[in-house]
Amino acid sequence: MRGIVKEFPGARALDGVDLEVRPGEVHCLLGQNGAGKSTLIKTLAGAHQPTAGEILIDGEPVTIADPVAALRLGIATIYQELDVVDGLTVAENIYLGHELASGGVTRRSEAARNTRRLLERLGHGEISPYREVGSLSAAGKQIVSLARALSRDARVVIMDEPSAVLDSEEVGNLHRIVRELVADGVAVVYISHRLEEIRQLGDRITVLKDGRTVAESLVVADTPTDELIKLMTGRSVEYAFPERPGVPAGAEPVLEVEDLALGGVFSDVSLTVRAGEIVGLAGLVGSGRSEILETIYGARRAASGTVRVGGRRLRGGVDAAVAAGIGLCPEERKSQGLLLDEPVYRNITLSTFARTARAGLLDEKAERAAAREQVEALDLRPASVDRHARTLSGGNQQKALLARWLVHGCRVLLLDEPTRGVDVGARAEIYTLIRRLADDGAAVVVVSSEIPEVLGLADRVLVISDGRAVHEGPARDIDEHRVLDLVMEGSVA
Amino acid sequence: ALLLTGCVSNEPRESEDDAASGPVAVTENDEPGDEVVIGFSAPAADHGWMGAITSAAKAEAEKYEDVTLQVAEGTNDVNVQISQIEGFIDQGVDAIVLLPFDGAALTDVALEAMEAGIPVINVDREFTSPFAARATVLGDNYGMGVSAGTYICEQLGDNPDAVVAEIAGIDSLPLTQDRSQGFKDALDDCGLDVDARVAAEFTVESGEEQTANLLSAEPQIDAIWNHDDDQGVGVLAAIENAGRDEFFVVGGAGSANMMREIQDEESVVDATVIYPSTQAADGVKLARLVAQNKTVSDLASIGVPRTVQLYAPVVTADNVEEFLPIGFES
Amino acid sequence: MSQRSALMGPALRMGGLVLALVLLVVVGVATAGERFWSTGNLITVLSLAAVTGVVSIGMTFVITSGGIDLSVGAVVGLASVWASTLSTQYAAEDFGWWVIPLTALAVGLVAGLINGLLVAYGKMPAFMATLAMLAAARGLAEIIAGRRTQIVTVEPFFDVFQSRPLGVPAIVWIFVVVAAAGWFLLNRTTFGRRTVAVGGNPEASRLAGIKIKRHTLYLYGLAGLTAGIGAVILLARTTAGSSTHGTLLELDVIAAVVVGGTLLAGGRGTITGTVLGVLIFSTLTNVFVLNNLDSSVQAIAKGAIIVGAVLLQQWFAARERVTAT
Amino acid sequence: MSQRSALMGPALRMGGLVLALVLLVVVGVATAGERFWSTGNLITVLSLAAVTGVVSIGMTFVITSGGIDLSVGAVVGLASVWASTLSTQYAAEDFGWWVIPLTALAVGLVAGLINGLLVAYGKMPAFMATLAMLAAARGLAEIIAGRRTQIVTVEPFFDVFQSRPLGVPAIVWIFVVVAAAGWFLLNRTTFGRRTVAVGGNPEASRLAGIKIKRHTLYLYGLAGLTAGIGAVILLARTTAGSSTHGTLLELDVIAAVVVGGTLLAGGRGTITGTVLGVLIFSTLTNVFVLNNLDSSVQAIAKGAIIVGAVLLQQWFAARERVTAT
Ligand SMILES: Nc1ncnc2c1ncn2[C@@H]1O[C@H](COP(=O)(O)OP(=O)(O)OP(=O)(O)O)[C@@H](O)[C@H]1O
Ligand SMILES: Nc1ncnc2c1ncn2[C@@H]1O[C@H](COP(=O)(O)OP(=O)(O)OP(=O)(O)O)[C@@H](O)[C@H]1O
Ligand SMILES: [Mg+2]
Ligand SMILES: [Mg+2]
Repeated sequence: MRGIVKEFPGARALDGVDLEVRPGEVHCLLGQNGAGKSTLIKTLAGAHQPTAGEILIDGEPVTIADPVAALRLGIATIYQELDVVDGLTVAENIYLGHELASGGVTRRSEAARNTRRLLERLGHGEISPYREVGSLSAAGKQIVSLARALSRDARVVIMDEPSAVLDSEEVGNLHRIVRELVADGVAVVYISHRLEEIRQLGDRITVLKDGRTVAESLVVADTPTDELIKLMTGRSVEYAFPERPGVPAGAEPVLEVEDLALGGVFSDVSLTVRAGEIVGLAGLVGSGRSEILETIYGARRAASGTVRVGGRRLRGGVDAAVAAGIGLCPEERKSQGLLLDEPVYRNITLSTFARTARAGLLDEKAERAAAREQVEALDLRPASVDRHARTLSGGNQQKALLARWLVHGCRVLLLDEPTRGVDVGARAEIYTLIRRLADDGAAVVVVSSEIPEVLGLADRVLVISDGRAVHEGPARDIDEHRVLDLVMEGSVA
Repeated sequence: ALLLTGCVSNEPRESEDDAASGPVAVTENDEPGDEVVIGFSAPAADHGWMGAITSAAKAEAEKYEDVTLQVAEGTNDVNVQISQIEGFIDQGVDAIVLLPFDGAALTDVALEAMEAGIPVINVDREFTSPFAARATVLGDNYGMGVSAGTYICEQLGDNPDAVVAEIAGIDSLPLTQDRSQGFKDALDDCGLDVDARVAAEFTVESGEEQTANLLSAEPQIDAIWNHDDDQGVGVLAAIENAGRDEFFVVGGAGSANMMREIQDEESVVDATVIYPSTQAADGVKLARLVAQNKTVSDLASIGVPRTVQLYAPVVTADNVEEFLPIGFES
Repeated sequence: MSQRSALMGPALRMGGLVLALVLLVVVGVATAGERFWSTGNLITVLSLAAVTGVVSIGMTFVITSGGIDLSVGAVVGLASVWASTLSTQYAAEDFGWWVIPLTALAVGLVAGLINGLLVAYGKMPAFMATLAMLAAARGLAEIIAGRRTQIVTVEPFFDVFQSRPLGVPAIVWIFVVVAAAGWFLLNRTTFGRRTVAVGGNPEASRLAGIKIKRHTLYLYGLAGLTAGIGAVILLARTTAGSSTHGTLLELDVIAAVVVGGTLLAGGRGTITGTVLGVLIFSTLTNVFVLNNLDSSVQAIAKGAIIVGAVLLQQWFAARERVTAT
Repeated sequence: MSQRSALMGPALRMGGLVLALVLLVVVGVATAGERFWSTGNLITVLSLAAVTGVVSIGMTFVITSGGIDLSVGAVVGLASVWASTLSTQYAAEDFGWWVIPLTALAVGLVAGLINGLLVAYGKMPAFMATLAMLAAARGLAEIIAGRRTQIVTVEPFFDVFQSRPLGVPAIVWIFVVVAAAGWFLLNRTTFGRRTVAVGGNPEASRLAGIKIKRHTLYLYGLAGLTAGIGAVILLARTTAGSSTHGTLLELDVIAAVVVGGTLLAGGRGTITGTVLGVLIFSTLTNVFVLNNLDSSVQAIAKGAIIVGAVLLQQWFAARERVTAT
């Protein structure tokens, strides 16, 4: 790809990008949120038409008019947004668009057989080809996307943040598949914000910044991480978790959860979070961590158990929780968090506009001011509060959600995968932010599938396995392997 | 076929309980005979006239202890109405009184009933096959238009530039077309024509809306014929809202309300053309006679006549007292 | 710049509608001249727009929130019948004319709240819940009215609602006031903000602490209330209550709201657009009648105009997006 | 277990509908006994269901894809009129009875394709595009028919469509065949699976290489085609074409499809559910008629039944979800 330019109404997402991918290599694409990675690969996949520039395959210039053309050229893509259809079965999703059919009639048993084989190759033989995809977890859907890309027998496989929704075990699985593909001579374009992944997997790296290529085809082994971060962000970022002073002994418990249970998902969950404390929930995908947060928040009706905030028992739904000072940053930003076609400031003030209003009359000036303050404090880019949330990159959307609860001024903050899909720079900022919040006296609960993140961020860790807490203790007394062991034991037991 | 014009009666009886029943013949025919089950089906009673049709039929059946009237839901869906008749055939009722939403569309199923030995009395909207009904009770839609046109000619005859407006009913019904045709033909006769025409939907609301637009469009009108007294309530409201009174209005169908307007000197309504809402009641009476093998009293011939076409008189201030009792409440 | 586009956006989006309306007016003047462009005729157009207009304001809220209300026409019928029964009229004679409008509003509100309960708490799709209400309200209205047209004889009621302050009929004033109140409610209050939020992303709104069920209940209540106001206007105009009042009104109302630019999927609503949409259809009918057009031709032209207006509006919306850069 | 739930799921989801139908049958037998449970009456119920049923199959596809078609009733009217004009009938006399059904199918198909063009390529909301078609098709039908009912006199046409193979009317067979074909098309072909995909996630479908515009075009064409078949059935039943045929059919059809369990939002459709929905409403009408019920009461009961069926279905769906975990 040479000199690719892509203009959206209102934004120049790509401004002359070069990318060269060779067969049999893992080519990593790095860049901050909004650098244009997804846009670039979408032009390659035929989902977008480039405004300028050319694409060469085997030296021949080609035009990729639509996704079909890309697939025909042997380019298969796993998109960043989950691209599966809930109402179809696993097998139907995998073969969507290239159904196994004779004369329009689907050959179901053959599709099922092939699907089973693909899923086994991915280490998920337990998923039935006939299962409706809507009933799978996010990770399960990601696996279906992966299987779909494999089913295409492509020469180039593009993966846009495939590991974001996976836990460490799944990520291992994914890496194995990528290596197999590469061994077969397939070229893999791999996008991720987890730099350690790039180290383990990548052969060469292209770095994008603000829609331009800033470094092309760096060899992974020769490039230190610090340099990569510098290339991406234009500055150096402290990429380690500094030691945190312990929570003062006398701190009041703010959030007390007792014997909480949700039918069929989790049971007997108890935890106490004191002011200024960060508690992490570690565990595998599907262990029920999101449900725990949502149940505490009142978004799901608990089968039994109590939740107290500041000693007062919480009854009722989400609105009661919000009124009591709890905030939740949900797992799926787009579907659960944002009003994509509303300006940023209205997203930020979504839970506070009624408070700034007088007698039901909105005070948009105050809303804008409050939003602008947070946008500046969090370095949200672009720094306009009137942009629609849809046009923000993932990391910036996450910041907008955090800003919502900062404006609200929460006593308890529940964060579900707060750094999913967020770039290194923003990630570090979000970590700092979470810690600053805790230092200011908030009680924070963090769920993350990246165990190092949980361990580094939290003061105390709960390991969740199959809907039960199998371990609780200070974060510094435990390491990643121990967590994985606990999880395994828990799920066997 | 024998064609009768006028009510099949000669001795008007003081109606004791039901004002809507009007003049009724009392004969030995009213003596109880064999028990008969009569199936009745008519379009949806979505306006006063059609409501009066059904309630008059029910009231008529009530009078006879030997009649059980089985009333199917009123429907404007010919498909449903056909299934109702199929249901009656299946049950084996003794006779069917059918006011079809669309005469042509129900001809086939009526034939089926006749072939199954169930006499069908066709009311108001005529079938397309003479074999589909044992007897037919018809209003006279074309004649209604003629009556209205003739009345307007009489009033305006000397003024060829007079502006005549027409407020029709549901335009997609054949009966509306018949009425308009009759109206046009009668006006032609005296050198007038329809200068403005709107179509309402037999509802008060549409009557008001269409009339408001019409009055706006025509700053000077001499006469208006409104096809239907139900929508007439809205027509009058629109006239009142517009503060206009330079014309006179002729109604249609003959509601009690419109007749009271005729009685009122102040009102713009001068006349209305009767379209009897007792047709189905006549149908029920005939159906009973057919099923019991009797004939209409005062007829020498054997058996109920094939066709009864009802009289469509013009009601004016002169004769309104006489007609008020048979006016239906819209 | 973004400030400017925030101001320009709606203006451009309205461009198509204004253009359509202007075109209609030009056609009206060209074909009917004085008869079209007279005060009397313009007042007729506005009076005819009043019922659809008032009900469309409530519908704008419901559609903005991602819902739909198919029952408004039937509720107008039911409210008009209930407010004109003999006993209501006796009560109005005894206590005052306000008994009649109050009854209509109450009936509309209660019917709307039942819709809201079914949608919000019964989790029924709005299409089905309000379709059920359509059937039920129509049936109930017929039973109450005994299929009769109920003529209102309470003179003081007409003294109020058929009056013409400043030469403009009271019902037109009602439309103006309801539209202004609707604009204010949608654009300047927390209620309006919640409506847009719920329509844009119900789950996100719920997780942000908005009581979406209660809000949905209120929204359908509001739509029912505007149907009640519509019934009052119809009573004033036709001097009668009838179970056939408001037949197929729902389609006209939805057409006006959507042509106006409110998204059927929810998340974006515009009262100005709705008012323009209502005026377009009302003017259209008027121009047709002034030209003595056949009702079948009218129907075809109406179909063509819906297509034209929506396409035009989309063209302007696309331009807006380009201009916003 | 997931195997089992994949099989159990639909069965349970149908549970509410089957239960509703059984309840209706019980009520029918209890109140009308022999008259209800006779072969003749059951055939009446099925014949009545045929038009709604056939059109509902096409509508199931459109709704599954996330669209809606309000024009089907008007298109039925237009197709019935066009297929019964004098010139069509002369042609049928000359060339053969098949000219009539062919004309009806062609008219339906073309009207559907125009809908599809407006929705897919004109990017109009389906609600508006098909509302416009509703008005236009009705108007055109009136003009063609000159507002007269057109009687079909081509005997061979009736020889075919009024025949009763195996004692069951041909139109019932048509319904059965269309339903079976629809089931096969939706569940066993790429066309059907793509329809679900387009409804469930249009963007993902596009990225998977489905030409969603073309597919949408076909879907509305299919709905138009079933409207054409509906017109043929009506012609056979009524022996006449009329511009009033199919009035308000769209509401019955949509109600049947949605009560059957197809999601209005798209992404899930069930032909079995649609057929059950159609049968429920058809049986309902029949039971009402047999019991001599007042039509206003019927309307109220219909509203209540819609609410009941949807709530029941939701209850079963909730149970299914619990069973699936
Ligand atoms: N449809 C669109 N319309 C307007 N702007 C867009 C659109 N899609 C993307 N953009 C803009 O293009 C730029 C690049 O976005 P892109 O999604 O490619 O970033 P990315 O590198 O993939 O970020 P992330 O790491 O968060 O996924 C961003 O500034 C974004 O706001
Ligand atoms: N809507 C639902 N209905 C039924 N079961 C569900 C639903 N959502 C989730 N589950 C089940 O609940 C369990 C836990 O869900 P989930 O995957 O959200 O857990 P998690 O630990 O938060 O994982 P993740 O890291 O993916 O968020 C899984 O078994 C999942 O299948
Ligand atoms: Mg991206
Ligand atoms: Mg989770």
